[in-house]
Amino acid sequence: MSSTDTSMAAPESDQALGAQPPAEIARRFDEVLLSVDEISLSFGGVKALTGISFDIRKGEIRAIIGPNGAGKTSMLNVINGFYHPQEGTITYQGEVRKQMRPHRAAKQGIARTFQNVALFKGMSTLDNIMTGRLLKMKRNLFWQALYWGPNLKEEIEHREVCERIIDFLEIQSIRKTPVGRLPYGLQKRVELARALAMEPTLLLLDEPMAGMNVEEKEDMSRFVLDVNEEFGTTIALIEHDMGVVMDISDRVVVLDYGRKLADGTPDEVRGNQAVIDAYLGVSH
Amino acid sequence: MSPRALTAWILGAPGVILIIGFLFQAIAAANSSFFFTWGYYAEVLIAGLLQGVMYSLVALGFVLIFKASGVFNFAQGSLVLFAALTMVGLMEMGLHWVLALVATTAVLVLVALAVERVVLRPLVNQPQIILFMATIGIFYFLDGFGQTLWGSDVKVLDIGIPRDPIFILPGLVEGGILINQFDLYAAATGGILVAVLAVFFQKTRIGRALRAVADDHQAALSVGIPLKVIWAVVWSVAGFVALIAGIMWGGKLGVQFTLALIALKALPVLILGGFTSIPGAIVGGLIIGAGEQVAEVFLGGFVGGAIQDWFAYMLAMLFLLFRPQGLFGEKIIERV
Amino acid sequence: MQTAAANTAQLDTFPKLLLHHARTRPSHPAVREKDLGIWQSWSWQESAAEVRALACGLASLGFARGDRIAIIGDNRPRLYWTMAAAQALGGVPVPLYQDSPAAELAFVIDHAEVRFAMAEDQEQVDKLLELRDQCPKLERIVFDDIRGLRNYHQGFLASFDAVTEAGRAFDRANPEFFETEVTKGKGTDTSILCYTSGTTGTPKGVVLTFNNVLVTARNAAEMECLTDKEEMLAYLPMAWVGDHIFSYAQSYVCGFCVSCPESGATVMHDLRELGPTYFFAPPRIFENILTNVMIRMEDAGRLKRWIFDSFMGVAQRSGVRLLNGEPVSLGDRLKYRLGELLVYGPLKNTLGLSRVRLAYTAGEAIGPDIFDFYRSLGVNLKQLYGSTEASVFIAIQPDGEIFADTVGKPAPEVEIRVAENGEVLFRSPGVFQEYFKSPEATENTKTEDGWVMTGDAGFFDEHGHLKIIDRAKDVGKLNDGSLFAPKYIENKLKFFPNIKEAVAFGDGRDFVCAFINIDLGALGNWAERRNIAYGSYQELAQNPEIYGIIKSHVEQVNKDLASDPKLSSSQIRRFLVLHKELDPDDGEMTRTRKVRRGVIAERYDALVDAFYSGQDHCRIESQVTFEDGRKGVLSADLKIMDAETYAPSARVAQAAE
Amino acid sequence: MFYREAGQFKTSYGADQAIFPILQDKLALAGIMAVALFVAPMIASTYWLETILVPFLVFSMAAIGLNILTGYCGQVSLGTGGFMACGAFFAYKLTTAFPDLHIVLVFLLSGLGTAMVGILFGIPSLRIKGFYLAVATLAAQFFLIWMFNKFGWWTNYSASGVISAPPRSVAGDLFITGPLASPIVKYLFLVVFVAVLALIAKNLVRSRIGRSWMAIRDMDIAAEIIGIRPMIAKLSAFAISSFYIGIAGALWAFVYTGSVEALAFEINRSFQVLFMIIIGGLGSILGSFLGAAFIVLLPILLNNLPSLIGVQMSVDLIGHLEFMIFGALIIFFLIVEPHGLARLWQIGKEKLRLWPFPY
Repeated sequence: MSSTDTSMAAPESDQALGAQPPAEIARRFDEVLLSVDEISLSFGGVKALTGISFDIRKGEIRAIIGPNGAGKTSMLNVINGFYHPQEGTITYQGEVRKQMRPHRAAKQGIARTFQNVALFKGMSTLDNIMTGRLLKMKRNLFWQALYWGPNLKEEIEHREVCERIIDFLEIQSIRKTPVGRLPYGLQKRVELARALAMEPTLLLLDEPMAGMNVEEKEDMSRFVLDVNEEFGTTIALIEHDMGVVMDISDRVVVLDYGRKLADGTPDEVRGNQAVIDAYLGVSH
Repeated sequence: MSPRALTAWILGAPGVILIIGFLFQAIAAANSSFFFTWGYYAEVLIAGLLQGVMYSLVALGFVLIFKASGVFNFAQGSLVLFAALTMVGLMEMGLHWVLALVATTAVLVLVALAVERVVLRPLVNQPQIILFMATIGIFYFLDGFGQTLWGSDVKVLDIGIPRDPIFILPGLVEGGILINQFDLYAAATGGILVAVLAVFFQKTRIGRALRAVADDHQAALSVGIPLKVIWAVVWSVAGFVALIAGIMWGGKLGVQFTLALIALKALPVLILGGFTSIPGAIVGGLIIGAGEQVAEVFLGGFVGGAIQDWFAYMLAMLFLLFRPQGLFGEKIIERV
Repeated sequence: MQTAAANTAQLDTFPKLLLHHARTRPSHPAVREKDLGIWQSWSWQESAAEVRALACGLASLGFARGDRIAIIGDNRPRLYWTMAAAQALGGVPVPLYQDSPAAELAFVIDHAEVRFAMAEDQEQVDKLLELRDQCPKLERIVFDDIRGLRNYHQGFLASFDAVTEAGRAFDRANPEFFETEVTKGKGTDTSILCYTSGTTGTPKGVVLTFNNVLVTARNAAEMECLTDKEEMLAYLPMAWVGDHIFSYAQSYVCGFCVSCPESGATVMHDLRELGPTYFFAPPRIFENILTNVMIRMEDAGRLKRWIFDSFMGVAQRSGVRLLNGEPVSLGDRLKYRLGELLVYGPLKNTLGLSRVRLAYTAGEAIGPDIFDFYRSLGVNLKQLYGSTEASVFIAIQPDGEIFADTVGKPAPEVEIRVAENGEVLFRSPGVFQEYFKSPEATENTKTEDGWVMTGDAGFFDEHGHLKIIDRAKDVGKLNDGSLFAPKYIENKLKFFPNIKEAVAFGDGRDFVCAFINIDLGALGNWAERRNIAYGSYQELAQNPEIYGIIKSHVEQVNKDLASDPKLSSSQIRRFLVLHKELDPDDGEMTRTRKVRRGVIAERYDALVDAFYSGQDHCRIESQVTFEDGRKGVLSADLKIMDAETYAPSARVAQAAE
Repeated sequence: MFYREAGQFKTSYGADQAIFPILQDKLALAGIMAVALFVAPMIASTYWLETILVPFLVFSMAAIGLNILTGYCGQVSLGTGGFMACGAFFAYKLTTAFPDLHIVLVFLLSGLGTAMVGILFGIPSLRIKGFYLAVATLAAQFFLIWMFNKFGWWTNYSASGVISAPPRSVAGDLFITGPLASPIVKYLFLVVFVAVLALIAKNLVRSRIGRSWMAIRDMDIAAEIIGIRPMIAKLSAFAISSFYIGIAGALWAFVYTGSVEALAFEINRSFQVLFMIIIGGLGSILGSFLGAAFIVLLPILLNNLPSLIGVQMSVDLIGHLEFMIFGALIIFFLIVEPHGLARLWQIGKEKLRLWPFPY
């Protein structure tokens, strides 16, 4: 992490150029962005989630961890409206909701990536990222058919946004490559780019570092932190690599067999006996 | 099928038939031009069901191939035509029908081997739509090939099945119910065929491998039978089923190029019954056959007739809107 | 020809030229940068506005006449503007090598008494923060790219945008300020402080005035008839004087557009897109491109290979002659035309060289094969000889007089003479003022009457062309008294695509020996095609088959040397292939990739001893620096091989002239 | 080999997003258009115009339509023939009911009408996928043909069930339908009309709506999660696809054949168009043209081949052989390049751009 050097000689503050409020030493988050209350979900009698409650606060990086089959992905699916829980409520930005289609969630600023990359294989990197802008594009069919004029202007506006994201995630060289041809690590990055293009309030990342080597994981961790820092995006992520989770997340919720085991800062979770027990036998 | 579902079918099917009957009776009461008697209704229904068995025969070929290889085999129809043409051709050359049957089966095995070698193997791992298109290619090829070999005149295929209509249950309904004997034989043959297939799938090693392959290609490989063998076998079996269907349909309509198009009739049966279910093909066939016949006879008049052309499709489509996985398909839980 | 028009006496500084272009060709593109997927362009007018805002911003931060501003980063329009903005205020830009570690930067920043620094991004800012303790005079750091710097809250840090913002406000408050400051500038003012990396010792700051840079740049531009239509790709380090002349000075003199690539990694791709008309590259880049072409062609189909090979043959026969305007038979002309359609045209196009009107190479000797390859394709590649102390141009090959082994005739207004000891001296309007704060060094290099010692040994050949053989101080003697010019030998070795670097030893010895670095690109590909597995450079380097190949190259060089009476005793008797690549990070090369012979001789003295004590292998341990800055130890057992030498003869074929 | 791209750099996103960003491609297209507009009418015989060029253009239009649905949005349809019939009969009813309506407007309106029908039959796509959907679209095919065949109203109670296009002109006496229409005028009208509509299709597929179709095609779940509404995307694809197919049907009946009965649009027509997009290339406007050209030319070639090589055959036999060869060629093509002619073209172009390098 880029910690600023505090041993620096005190600057003369004659000019306020580039001066910003002093950095907070510890990150604190108060405003709740999303909370789930007593969520239960089952498929034909098989319980996937049982009475789960926790919250995600604005601006934080929230990790959801747990052994395989703990219900982590189901939890994300519930949050972005893909699964409909039988019981419980979800409060997002102060609004209580019960049922929602995923595209509604997208409209409200929830974006996500998938455990197994879910890119549009027949399209280029740029087009994939542009799909993330679809919700923000407004020109009607007539202008689209004409293409030139207002529609082109709109295309270019959004292209610029996408280009900044491409620049941000350092994928310039694959801009026009069909995503099907990219190696796995890059596909994950393109998927993150597509989610970022939606300018989400809440970003859900489902195992963003699965199947990556150490170097790629470092890159991805840096990007996740940068996204959180540069855009102030709230991030909820599922990850198996405990090292990464402990390093980058502000708070961690632990699930096991569809139930919540623990919830707290990485340090608190690390010391929790229930968590240690759950992970015993799970080799890492 | 679970016992509960079975009960539902046993009670439900006659229930639906009765309800429709009462509905018609009510219409007939209100509208003098609408003709309805229960005997007539039963006659139409039975004719439809027997017709349905014939549909099932063709649908069966589709299901076999789809189950084992995921290929939507559009060529099944032309396989039926080709089989019938070959059979007739051989019989015209003087062969007894049993010998002709055996020889035609051999020819169809050759076709199956050729299809596997020339078409399927080079296209392995291609998307389904491509394989589907390839079977349309086979459709055209076989269509042309069969007619090039045997000519395109309408031919009579007669292996001695009696065709006289008979009347049954004269005591129950006035005048009895008219049934085409040929259809009865055809239905019986269909029944036997299904039984044979069931034994084949349950008892033989290759049959079990075929079932395994339907679930999972990897699993099939672990059974120890190469995929290409499985494909050749399943296409051969489908060819044999096509031959039986060809004999039946050919016997009924005469052998001519329109025979290839009866495959189109089997399609709604498929979507109704599910692409992968053999019982689905049978039940679907019966529903489509009966529904189509009843609709044509009793309702067709309202809209100018000949609604057989599309009724089956509409029925299947409407059905799908409520049950997208078909009658016997599993409900799919989508995962991400 | 617009260039001459700009040459009025009033336009004696870059800021004045900038304002002149903004007036005379306001919408003509001045600078471009591949960024966010397209070539973002700024016209001269827009450029001038940016420079104006930046200058005012810097002034509002307290940047004053005579101050120096360090510039560090990749080639970016904003960094070029910083040069002009500083000059507009009467300040002096000090461009620095972007890949230098903080320690190296600290020396220069401290020595040049830099008050301001313009850094490209977080990486450079971090370095500057690290060295700030050692450079008390460094007051302000401005950065271009804010990425990752949002949480840097030190008051002395400011973003480029914030500075120009403040500058615009300042400009509104003091509308006369900028013009007044620009008018104050004179041709005799210092224009730039260029630190030479120096093959030995600490870097020296070369002071150049506007007159030095402008007159030299202008003379060369006039000689080559450059116009404002040229396209130039600025991809070489900004701290190098060549980039300053080609991408900055000549652009301002002629008014042509300079384009900056997206990143170091995309230069070749950007080159292809841009298709420059005016191009400079050091020999190693031309060499890399050629190696690349050959490697890619290896994988082509039979027919394509045949077409390529046969037309390259045609090009070899007649391409250079056509370019030189020599007579060529009609048949060959037609064949060459066909070749242009089928091979040369597409080839130049995929390389991005199809629009090149003028290309220079300099800095080191270029292999005659490589040189002729480009010329035979129809690329007007020329050699030039220059130095920081001369504001680059000393000698240029004039059109129609191109030879692979000379560096041409004196550039306009340049006088050259060769001293008795063989050292080349020159005098020109571009001669530098002094070494900053090093009067002693200045005295040692520049005579009272303005002659500058280049430190290179050379002579004029029969055509009146200058031929450089080596650094004067490196030219030594073998024990039998004959001449030993290590670089000359090394260059001959390096002309083989399989050899990346070579270091020759022999001064004060009985015979010549050499270290070789193989080219991993070329030989790695060779190994792959022969299914030779290798895990690392070290492993491939010690492969016996590789040794065989290198041996044949060494012997080829020996044959060549045998033909030259002066150098025939310099034939290489023994050689070895080094287990690691020579690396600037280990101090074995300069940042401009020249070998530091002294350092190498010291580090690998065991190997040198082994040469002369007749051993046939030697164990060596050496320290290496990895890319992330960690250090490690590499050890290896190196094989030493003897090479065939030849009797002196004049018979061996020389390249046809 | 012919590409000289060095120096063709883009300084704006507009230029970067052009349909043909490379100058040489632009020139080639201009050349093709010039030949189509000026050279072809001068040198092509009536036979060429009437049996090759005109049907080629009409089929191209239908193929573009189906490609939008199947190639871009991933919804397999076997109902193309039915939708073409819609266009034809709608156009017939419109011209006969409103004789003053301009013929181009008639075509566009019948396209719109077909789009409505398309939406109706697209509704099942919201619930069912893949082959189930393909079979369900057959319902449209059979139902529509039956309807046009069965009800005399559609043919204005013509005894034979055949509709004949009344004479209409684009402007002045430039008749494109009816007995007065000259092949050249028909051809030129079609070139312009199809080119404009193809351009619109290209614009659509590279805009927002096109990207939402492709997203649905490639991964519908992910598409929904980034905010695409499957219903809108799928139904709009059905609508626009049917719009093009409907116009193609109207052109078929009015400009190409002049008179037509419902049976001309039976299931084989659906397959024919499907072949075009598969062989031409799914998800490619260019592929639609290439596929149409291939399928139009192939039978003509097969028909003429025996006489060309001097073999006498009965018409029947030629017909059967044609079927066989056609089928075999389809399979051959699928094996050689499952992504169609458009992909072959793309690969060839890539090779030319890299020439003399292999990669």
